[in-house]
This record gives sequence, C-alpha cells and structure tokens, in this order.
Amino acid sequence: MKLSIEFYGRLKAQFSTKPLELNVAEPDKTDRNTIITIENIYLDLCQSYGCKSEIKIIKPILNDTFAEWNDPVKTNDVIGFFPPASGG
Amino acid sequence: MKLSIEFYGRLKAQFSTKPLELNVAEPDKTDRNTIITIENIYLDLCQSYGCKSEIKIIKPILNDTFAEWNDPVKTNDVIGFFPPASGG
Amino acid sequence: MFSLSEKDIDVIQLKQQVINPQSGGFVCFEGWVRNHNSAEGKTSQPVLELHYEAHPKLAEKVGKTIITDALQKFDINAACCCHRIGQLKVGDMAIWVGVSADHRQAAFQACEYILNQTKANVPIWKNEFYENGESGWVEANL
Amino acid sequence: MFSLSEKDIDVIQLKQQVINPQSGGFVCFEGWVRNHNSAEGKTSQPVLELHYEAHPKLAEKVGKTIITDALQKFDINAACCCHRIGQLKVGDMAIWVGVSADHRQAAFQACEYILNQTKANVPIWKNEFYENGESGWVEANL
Repeated sequence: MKLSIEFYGRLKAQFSTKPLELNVAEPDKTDRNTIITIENIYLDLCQSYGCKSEIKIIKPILNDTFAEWNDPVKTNDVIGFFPPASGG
Repeated sequence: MKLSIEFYGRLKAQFSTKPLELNVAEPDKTDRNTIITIENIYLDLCQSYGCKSEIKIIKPILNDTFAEWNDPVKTNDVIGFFPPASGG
Repeated sequence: MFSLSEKDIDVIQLKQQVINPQSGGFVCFEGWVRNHNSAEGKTSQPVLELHYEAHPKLAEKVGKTIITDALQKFDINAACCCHRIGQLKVGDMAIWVGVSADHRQAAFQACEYILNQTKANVPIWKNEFYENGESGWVEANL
Repeated sequence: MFSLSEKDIDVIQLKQQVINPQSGGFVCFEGWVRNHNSAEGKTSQPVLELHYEAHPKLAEKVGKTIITDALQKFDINAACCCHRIGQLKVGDMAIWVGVSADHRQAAFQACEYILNQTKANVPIWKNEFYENGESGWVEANL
C-alpha cells in the first residue's frame, strides 16, 4: 500500500524536509495480527534514519487529524509527525 | 496660628469640597505638652463635622509631602487628608 | 515612566517608550470606564461619566517609585504607566500600563504589579456620575 | 477568535474584536522576534530572522479550542489570538493575544493562559536563522 509521510518542525531536519512516499507490503487481511499501525511505520522510519524513537513526545496525525499510535493505516493515508510546538 | 486644610476624594463629601482656613490658638511655647499635631487638628475636625475618625485609613500630608499623625503643625501650614486611593 | 494626563492617553507614544529590540515580550493593560459601576454586592448603577481627582505632585512621586520598584523586582527591560485625570466618559481609557521583558512571565507579573500598586497607592480618587443624577466617590477596588 | 497570519499582524483590527463597553479591563500580549535566541544555558546567538511553520488546519482547530476553553475557565468577555507564520525579521510581531474582562485579574490570567496554551499546543514550529549562516529548529520554551 502507498503511504505519504510528512514531518514537521525539527523532524524535518532529522528525517526529511519533503514528504516521503512509502510503499509498504499490504497486511494479510486473513490475519488480525498483521495490522500495520502508525507506530509500526514510525519505528521503521526511526531505524532507517538512525533516529531515537520519541513515542511519548511526538504526536502522530492521520489525514490531517490527530491520531493514536495504534491506529491502523491503509493505502493512500497521509501520516504526519508533530514534534512539540515551539510557537509564540 | 493660621492653617489651611485640604480634603481629597470622598473626604470632600464628608468634610468640605473647598479648603478650610482654620485659626487655631498658638501652643504655649513654654510647655512641651501643648504641641499641636496633625492628629489634634484631624480629631477636632471629626468632632465638628460629626465624622468617625479614621486614623488607620487616612494618610495625612503636610505641605505636599506625606506626614505622620504626630507631626507638629505651625502657622501657614497646609494640611491634607488622603482617603484610600481609588484610581485605575 | 509614570505620568498623569488630562487628555486622551496617547498609547502609541507610551508604547514607543517601552519597545526595544532585546525584548521578546510586551504586556499591556488598559483600564476603561465601564457603563456600570463596580461596587460588589451592591446594585450596579449605570454610569454616565466620572471624574478622577489626583494630588498631582504626590501622584507622580508615588507612581515613579512604583515603576522603579518594578524594574528592580522583576526581570523586565522597560515599564510605563499613565493615568488619566479629569472628566471621563464611558469607553474612555483611564489607565495604561505597558511592560517589555525578555520573557513573558516577568512582563505579566510586572504589569499586574504596577497596576495593583497604582490603584492601591497613587493618590487618585474616582467620583462616578450616575444616570439618575447622583454621584459618588468610589472606594478602592483592590 | 484564533487566526494565523502570513502578513504583519493587524493589531488595530484584532483589538476591535475584543473591545466592548461592559469591559473595564483589557490585557494584551505581543511577542516579538528578538535579536538573540532564547536557548537557556546555551550561548546566545545573534538571530537575523526566523521562520514559523504551521500545520494550518490543526493550528486553527487547536487555537479555537484554547480560546473557547479560556472563555469558559475565566470570567472574561472576549479573547483573541493571532500567530504570524512564514518569514519574520527581528522586531516583527510573532503573536498577539488580547482579552477583555469586567475585572483585571481574570483578564491577566486568561491572557497568560491563552499564550501558554498556544505555545505548548498549537502546531507551530520556529526555525531560527543565525548571523553565522546556520539555522536551527527551536525547542519549546515553556
């Protein structure tokens, strides 16, 4: 399945300034245990880019709404990662 | 001795809008106990005008500077009485 | 620093005195004449206008001390306070306090401090004139 | 209520949204781009300009929630917050928060609340550009 991954703030420097287009193997629909979550995607990215995972610090978003780490992803989803805000 | 007495804020309504000109008997200079203080003047005024004395609430001023209740007064002094501020 | 004004408070000019490039934060307070009085626990009366009387010499002296104290007490870069005196109508600005600082918390604290100290200690008194023709000197609202 | 602006923040227009005749007090905060960065415990670097990036849709959503919460939490009459995004220079205004209330204390508290909540929770990120040519995403300064 195709996924688009967006990084915000300092995560741009750590991962990628531009959105990443990923092609991830479809989960086996006959097996509930193969559901792919935002967390799976994120941890894979951390490993690829040699970044420490920050599950407790980063907020995931899914198609422009706040999401949970264990939300499943499906093809054509846009996944975003928000570091702590630093406006003001 | 001649004294001028000024009232501010709500004391204008309780005593006098315009400054009062008082003529007070000179203290006997041979007797220390006859010194006249701001407090003496104030308490006499309270009696004359039937006002409750508010020594702890009102601030006395003497010739445009903050004063103490037991400061002595002399002829031509200007004595003022400040109720609590209510600006802002 | 601290001033009394018999005319409309000139906010732009006051703000210029507080602004500076090292400051990251600016807090200001504006106090306006409301269309009703503030007496707590009493029936609120419609206010038409009010009169602020001051002892100008001591008001400026006490006001300057408050600003100086604030500059020592808080980590701020500049502070200014102006209080209107004379006749004011509903919607007129009665007081302006502005503070600049490197960081926001000090700016908020100092602004509130200057305002509270001014209300409590600067010799200025408020006389309200009501719709029913009456008037009344207002007690401090601290 | 809450807005993002790609241009200079229009303080006059924002203030109009907050002013009303029943309010006796108005508190506002302005955050400016300083000429040095804020990293505590690190050497302060001269800042030339900075860039605020936002997720506009979620920033406006979170911002509106903060204003709504403030109107419920505090005894205030109106509140408004505008955050600048895009490229800013030293001295530019990055954020404006304004609150009107019957009484001053609620206005101060609500203004600081909205500011702190915005800094902590609205998805906006600051990238500073330094005199030495380097740049750096800034961590939250809470």
